[in-house]
Amino acid sequence: ALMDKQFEAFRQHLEESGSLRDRFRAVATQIEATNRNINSFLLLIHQSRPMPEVLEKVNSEIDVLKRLFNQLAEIARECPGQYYRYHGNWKSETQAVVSLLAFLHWLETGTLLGHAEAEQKLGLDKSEFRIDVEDYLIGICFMANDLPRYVVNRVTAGDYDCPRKVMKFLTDLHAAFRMLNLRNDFLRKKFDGMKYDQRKVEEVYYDVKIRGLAVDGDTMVEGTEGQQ
Amino acid sequence: ALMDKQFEAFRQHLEESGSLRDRFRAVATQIEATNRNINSFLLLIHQSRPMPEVLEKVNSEIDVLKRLFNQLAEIARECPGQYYRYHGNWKSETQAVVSLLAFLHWLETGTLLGHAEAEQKLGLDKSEFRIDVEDYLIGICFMANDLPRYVVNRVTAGDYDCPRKVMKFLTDLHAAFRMLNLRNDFLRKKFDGMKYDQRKVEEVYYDVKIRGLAVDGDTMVEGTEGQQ
Amino acid sequence: ALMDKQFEAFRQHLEESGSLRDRFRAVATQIEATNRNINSFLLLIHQSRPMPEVLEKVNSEIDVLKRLFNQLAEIARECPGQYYRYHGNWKSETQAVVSLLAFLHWLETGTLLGHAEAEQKLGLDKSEFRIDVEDYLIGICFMANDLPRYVVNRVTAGDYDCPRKVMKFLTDLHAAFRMLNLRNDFLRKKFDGMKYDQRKVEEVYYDVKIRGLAVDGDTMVEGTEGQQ
Amino acid sequence: ALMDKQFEAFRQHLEESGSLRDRFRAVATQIEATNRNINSFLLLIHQSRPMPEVLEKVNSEIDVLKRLFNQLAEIARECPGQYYRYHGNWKSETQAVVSLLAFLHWLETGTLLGHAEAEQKLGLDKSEFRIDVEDYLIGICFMANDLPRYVVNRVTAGDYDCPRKVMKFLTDLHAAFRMLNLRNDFLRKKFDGMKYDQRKVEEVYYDVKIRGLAVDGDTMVEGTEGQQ
Amino acid sequence: ALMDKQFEAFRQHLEESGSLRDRFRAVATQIEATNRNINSFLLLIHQSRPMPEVLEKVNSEIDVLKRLFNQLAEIARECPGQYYRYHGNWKSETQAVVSLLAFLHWLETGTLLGHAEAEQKLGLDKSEFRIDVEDYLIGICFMANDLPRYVVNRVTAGDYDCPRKVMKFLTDLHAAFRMLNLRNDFLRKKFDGMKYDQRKVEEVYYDVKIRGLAVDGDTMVEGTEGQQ
Amino acid sequence: ALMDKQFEAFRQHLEESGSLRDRFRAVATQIEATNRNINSFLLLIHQSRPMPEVLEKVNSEIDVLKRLFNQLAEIARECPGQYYRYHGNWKSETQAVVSLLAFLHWLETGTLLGHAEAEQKLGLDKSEFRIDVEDYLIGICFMANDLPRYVVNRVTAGDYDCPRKVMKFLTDLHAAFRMLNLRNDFLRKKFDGMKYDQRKVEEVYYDVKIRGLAVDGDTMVEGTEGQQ
Amino acid sequence: RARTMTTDSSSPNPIEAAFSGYADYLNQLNDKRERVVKASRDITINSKKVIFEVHRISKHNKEKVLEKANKNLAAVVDQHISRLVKELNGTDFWKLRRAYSPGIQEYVEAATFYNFCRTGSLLTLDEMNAALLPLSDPFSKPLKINVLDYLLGLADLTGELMRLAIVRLSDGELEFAGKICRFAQEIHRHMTVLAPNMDGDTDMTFKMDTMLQSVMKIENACYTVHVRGSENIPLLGSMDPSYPMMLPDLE
Amino acid sequence: RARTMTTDSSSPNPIEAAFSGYADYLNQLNDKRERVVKASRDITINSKKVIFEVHRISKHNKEKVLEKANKNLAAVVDQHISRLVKELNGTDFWKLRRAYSPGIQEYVEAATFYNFCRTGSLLTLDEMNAALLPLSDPFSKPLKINVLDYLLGLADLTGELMRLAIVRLSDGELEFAGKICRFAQEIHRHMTVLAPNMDGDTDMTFKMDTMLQSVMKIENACYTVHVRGSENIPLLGSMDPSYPMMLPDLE
Ligand SMILES: [Mn+2]
Ligand SMILES: [Mn+2]
Repeated sequence: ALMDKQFEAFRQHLEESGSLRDRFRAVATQIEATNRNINSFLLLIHQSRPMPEVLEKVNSEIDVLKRLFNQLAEIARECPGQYYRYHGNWKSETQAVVSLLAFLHWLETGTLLGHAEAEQKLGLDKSEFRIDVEDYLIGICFMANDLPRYVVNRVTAGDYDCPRKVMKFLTDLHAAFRMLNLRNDFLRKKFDGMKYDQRKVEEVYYDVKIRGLAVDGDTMVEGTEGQQ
Repeated sequence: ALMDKQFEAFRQHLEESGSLRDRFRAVATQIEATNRNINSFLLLIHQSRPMPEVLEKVNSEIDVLKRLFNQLAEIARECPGQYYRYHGNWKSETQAVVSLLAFLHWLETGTLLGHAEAEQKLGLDKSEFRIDVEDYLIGICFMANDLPRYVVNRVTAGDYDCPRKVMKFLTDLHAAFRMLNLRNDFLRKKFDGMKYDQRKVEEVYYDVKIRGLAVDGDTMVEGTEGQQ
Repeated sequence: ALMDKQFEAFRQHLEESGSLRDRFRAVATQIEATNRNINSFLLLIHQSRPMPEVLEKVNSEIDVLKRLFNQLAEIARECPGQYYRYHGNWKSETQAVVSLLAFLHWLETGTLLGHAEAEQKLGLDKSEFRIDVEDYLIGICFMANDLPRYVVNRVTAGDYDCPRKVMKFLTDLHAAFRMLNLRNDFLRKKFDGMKYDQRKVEEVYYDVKIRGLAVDGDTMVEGTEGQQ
Repeated sequence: ALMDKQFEAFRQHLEESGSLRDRFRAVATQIEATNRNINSFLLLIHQSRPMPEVLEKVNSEIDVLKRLFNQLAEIARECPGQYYRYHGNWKSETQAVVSLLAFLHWLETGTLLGHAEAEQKLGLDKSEFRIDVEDYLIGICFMANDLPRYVVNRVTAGDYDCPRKVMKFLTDLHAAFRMLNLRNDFLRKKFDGMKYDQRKVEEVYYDVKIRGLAVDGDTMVEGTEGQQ
Repeated sequence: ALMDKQFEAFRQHLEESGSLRDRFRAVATQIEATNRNINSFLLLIHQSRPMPEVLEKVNSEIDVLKRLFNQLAEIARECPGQYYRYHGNWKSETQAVVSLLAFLHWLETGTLLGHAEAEQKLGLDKSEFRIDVEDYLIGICFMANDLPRYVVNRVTAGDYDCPRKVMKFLTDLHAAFRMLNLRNDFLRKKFDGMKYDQRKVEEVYYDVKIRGLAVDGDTMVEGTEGQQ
Repeated sequence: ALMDKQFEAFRQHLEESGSLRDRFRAVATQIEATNRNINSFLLLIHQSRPMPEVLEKVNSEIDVLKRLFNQLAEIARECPGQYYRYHGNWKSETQAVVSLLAFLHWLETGTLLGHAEAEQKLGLDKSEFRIDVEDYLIGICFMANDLPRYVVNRVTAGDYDCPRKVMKFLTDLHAAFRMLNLRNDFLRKKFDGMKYDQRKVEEVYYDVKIRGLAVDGDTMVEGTEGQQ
Repeated sequence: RARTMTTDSSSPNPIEAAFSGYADYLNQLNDKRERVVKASRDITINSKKVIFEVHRISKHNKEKVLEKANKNLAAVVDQHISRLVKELNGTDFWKLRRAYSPGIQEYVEAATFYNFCRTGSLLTLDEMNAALLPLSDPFSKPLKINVLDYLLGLADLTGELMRLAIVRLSDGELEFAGKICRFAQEIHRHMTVLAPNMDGDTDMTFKMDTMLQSVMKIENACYTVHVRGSENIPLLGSMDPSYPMMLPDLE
Repeated sequence: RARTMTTDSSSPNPIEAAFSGYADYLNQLNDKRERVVKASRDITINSKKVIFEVHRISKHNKEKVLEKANKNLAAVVDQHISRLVKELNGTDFWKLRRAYSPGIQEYVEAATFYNFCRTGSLLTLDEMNAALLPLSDPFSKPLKINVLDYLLGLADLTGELMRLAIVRLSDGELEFAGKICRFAQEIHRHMTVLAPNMDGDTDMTFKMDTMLQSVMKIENACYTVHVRGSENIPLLGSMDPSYPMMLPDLE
């Protein structure tokens, strides 16, 4: 009987936490679907479709994300102090969100999307529910992984200044990451991989430059450059 | 510069959380070592060494555990609301602790160690730092896994009443667990495995009974009781 | 644009099928929970609790199953001709249902539950929604897996005629299965495993017989019958 | 053109070897089906059906095996010296054949089927196509695995002399295997398992003996026979 | 005793096959070392060292290969008809040998080394021990992988006719391979990779041609040459 | 009791060695952090920052390395003759150190850093604690892996003589490595990979040369030089 | 071939009657499955041959190659897909899907590959199914390729497009390669959205990865040729500076 | 065999001098390692033979079997371990440990197995090392089996104990089997504490699992025999009811 009473309490406990988990997962699944939509619009960038057209499509989806993160925050309010208990349920989706937002932001401004800016874009700036710092950083690494492909396609489309700009951005980003004392974990692994992205972009820049295509005007021999 | 400032903040953040993780891990490592000691004493039970001798050895180690869990609790106080952020660092060690305490408790009392009792034995009853319910339940399952071996060795040592008692305990425990609505996770898997432990113990009971060794005295030949 | 239009159609198509799948899964999850309940009642059989009491409890759960299978059938009516598209969603749950019903039926009648009988018990006899033959057969194999444990516990409880009856049943069942030309698949694997169940039951029968406990009365000493 | 001619030859070569493989597999599949038939007849032995009836049924199937191995040999003649190139296609089926033949042979003669005898039974004694020695040995191990069940059922049926005979046979077989310096992993594993078959048979022998059921009539107290 | 005799024979059989394997491996290891030597001489080709000097060094190593393959053949003669039983022991080394011989042959003659020629160079033309066709084909693919590097270094050293010759060779080779209906996974994979070797060589050819460096002197506008 | 005593001694022994291991690891972790710092300075080289500025930053870090290796040596003195027992704890970090030092040395002198020179730079020349020869060699291979990226970035920055120098260095290095009889281990794998670095550098040299950018001034059109 | 085997002739095994029914059912099902699998294999082999043929396309032989491929594609339908139609006979489309799906996927791959080379656009599922309509007799449900198999076939198509693009680039057909690139990008882009909804097909995650690799290989190849073709050749003053792209003349 | 190969005879490769030194070093090291590996293999094979021999033990031949095993064990030391001692020559114990460790572990397994059968107790590491002392010349550091290899050998010992227990039980030696059981339990129990500290040896987790399996197999075997032997045999009134255990007479 004592055993039964105790297990009755366990049953309730497990049902509550199970139901929270289900609700978090349900929202996370929607976030993932929205991510897929945004991604399919951003892929148009690789096809050199006009930026405004792409951005317009994306922005309405970002409103969806905002709403969904607001839902996450609401559910989290029901279990104060247990953010990290359920964190695994939205972690990887959030990393993907950061990656997409940061790529968009870079396209628009040429700068790195800050952690606070990311939260703001998701309407979380006044919420207790924040984006975990490691999720933010991992998202940034994911974004860096996409840049080599972007550079290759831009050059094919005749934009010979793109490699230089991306190279500069990646160099700064890499330098910033080096300030962190990363432990031997997933983030470190992603960061270590960033050097391959750099290398690929450097090689594209090299290709463009040695062929006198680089925009900055100095050709390599005597420089009658710029021809594209 | 903005980037630098932001990354400087990240650096601090990551260093703090990294250092907390290290401290939790250090304690958890000691818990694991203590578990190993306790386990090595409990293994004497299988060799039919006198219980008091075993218990004495074990009890001083339980004091060590108490101290270590107190340390965990203290560190956790430094990061309020983040219990589940670091939970992964002591989870499996705690499950093992529960398993050992519950086995001991069963040896001493023949009853199931309750969740609150487990916390009390670890001096956590007044602490904010508790044992997660799922960890407790998983620990109980681990304990059940050890019972078939115990029964086998007890019978070899001539204790023919042990199978009946253990079978009764496992049947009750299994019934209690069935009250829980388990999700498709690790706990469910451990629980599903419990039926193999039951089966093995039932077979030992069968062996003892069919050979007229069972303590309740009824041999099988005359035994027309038992019939339902 | 044509491509866009076509893929938009696909998106709708896949969303509909995704939603059907979710609904099937939801019912299947409930079937699984009901199976767990029934199973927990049937476990009482192993503990030699009076059959009528057990059957009463089970029967109300079977009404639940009936209702759930009716729901499956209704959803299936929405996608005529696509039973096998979604079959994977309720397959293993249905096999478990068959296993439980067949065990019950055997307890009550000592005979094998037929395919049509199983469908009837679930109220599917007039439905278009049937139980797949392979699911039925696999369910029967699962049922056979549980018989050794049943026999062990019955003998422990003093029912010495049980091994003979179960052995006879398994022998007949095995012979019947051999009529099937099985492909190299899961059913074949389950069937191949049935021989271990036979072996275990044969060993229990042997134990009972060699100790002169078998109900048919012939002890082994005098027993020169059996000689072929 | 020379290059083309050579590559045309290669094309033919590769197509021929692919087709040989397919043909070997087709025969092997039929061997497996025949094995299943034979096995289902042999199961009657466990049910104590009269031996002559069983053997008659089996023998016609062995004629089928003969014909099938003859087909393997014929295909192999088309690719002289390449037995081991295609060996993997009939390996495990041949091991099962050896196991069945050896069991039959033991039933008929009480002795171990030799390697050459096995080949002879399959009509391979004059063929170039032989049974690989390791396949033969593995087949013998498989056969030993079936003996405990046979013994249990024979004793249940009242044949109290069977355990002694089987025990003797297994002891000799085990001793013979010990002469081999096994390096092959699978064969070694199968051989190690033979010890458990021996033990089970010994246990049955003990049961029979202790109850004075052994056919030679000597009770255990005086029993000094048994010495092999 | 008969059993003993037979098992004594098996023991010998297993020991012999184990020892054959060891001996094959020992020779294969030496083949690999010789391959490394030859390869290190061939690297001088990339450094534009005079061909005769290189060939002289290589030829003495080929004598070593001859001797080693002769050893393989001799060991194989001890186990007639079992080539494919032990084939795995020298397979990859032989592929590397083919690759080296074919490169040398191309340097000397500009043509593809045939299968029979390869066997002849290794002194196997009168042996029963042959080179497996698939090993030959894979070796040829390996050889193709080395050609782009060769072309780059030759052009750097001022040999502007090399790209055209290599391109022609690779085009013919690729066409020849296309005649095969490849099913073997590894061979197919190697063949698919050959396309990239072709492309790299084409790029160098383009570079040379567009700069008017091609040896035949014809500018591109009129250029109908390229045919060799 | 004797057994207990011995195992108690083992426990102490293993605890001591565990503590040594922890101390070695702690220093190795710091070495790794220092390596990361040095590496981040060396990356400036890729960005064509003035060498003296870079070297200055690096040198102070090398002092840190010196101190850390001195600590390793001190700990090693506590367990004489057991260098290789704990070697795994600093192995890969030391290889990275060698790689960095060798790159620096090559930048400053254009020559290969010798084994003894490396030890000297770390202040180990009078210590008993040396750098394992294989670690030195593996470090050199790592260094070679970084050269292609360096060459690409140098050429982008307008240094057209760099490819020739690096190519020469890599050719010499590769030739020197071929003098070693490498076993089938990690070092061999790294060495085998060096050819891809060579290939990439050769391709850059080719790019520079065919465009007449090579510093030696000879364009390819007139260029009948190149033949060496 | 059901065997009759009673445990004891005096007491017939009561389970047997039921099982002889199951045996018939399983035998017929297995035989049909076997035939469907064989038809599927033939569809696969012959569709692969069509793909091989289309790969032989070049500027000069386009019409001839496509005509032949078209004829062989029609033969796949007439000789092999028709067998499927007969076997499935308007039912069991889903029950036996796993038995014929590989063949249908390969057929989708071949047909869309052929069609892209002919028209530059995507052959739609409706068009494909319309072409299969005549195979079925008017009284039974016609065989329709389902969306899943169509999409799985399309996923493989990008691999063939990649091979085609690389060969066409070697042949100087830059514009065609660019078209292939955009076509593959679009398919990949659309599939990105659909992938996770495909009836829980676990292959799809893997196929998406392969698709992305293929698309990037096409992009990289186009990039290389573009960059190379855009180069200033300062040393070769004699060359016509307006000369736009050299590759076409390489052949 | 270091090859000399200059890139160009006129400009000698400056790196070469240094590398010829490394080549010598590596050649010598590799040769030595090769010899140590061979010695280790011989130690393994011959120790395994000793183990096989000890398994032949029974009540009747104990002295004879053990005597022979002892001689062969001594031969392993004299003929093969002595080669190790010569090669390692007081140094490189740890550098080349991986080359000889398998052999030493197997030797530990054999020696402790033999010793248990002879004395019923555990041969200690100190005793083993004392026995090896005479092999070394007095001027160099003597070869000592290290704690890790000793423990790894002990871990394998339980497998042999399991095989021995099962065969001895078949032979009716219940008391001996009980002794084996307790001995194996104790070793396993002690190892439980030490396992995670063994220089991060990842094998050990796996070996611990195998050990537990072995111990439980012994326990189960003892259990089966015990239960069987304790049975009341009501049907056989003629049997002496005080008859304690039947098995010994089975033989
Ligand atoms: Mn394809
Ligand atoms: Mn062993």
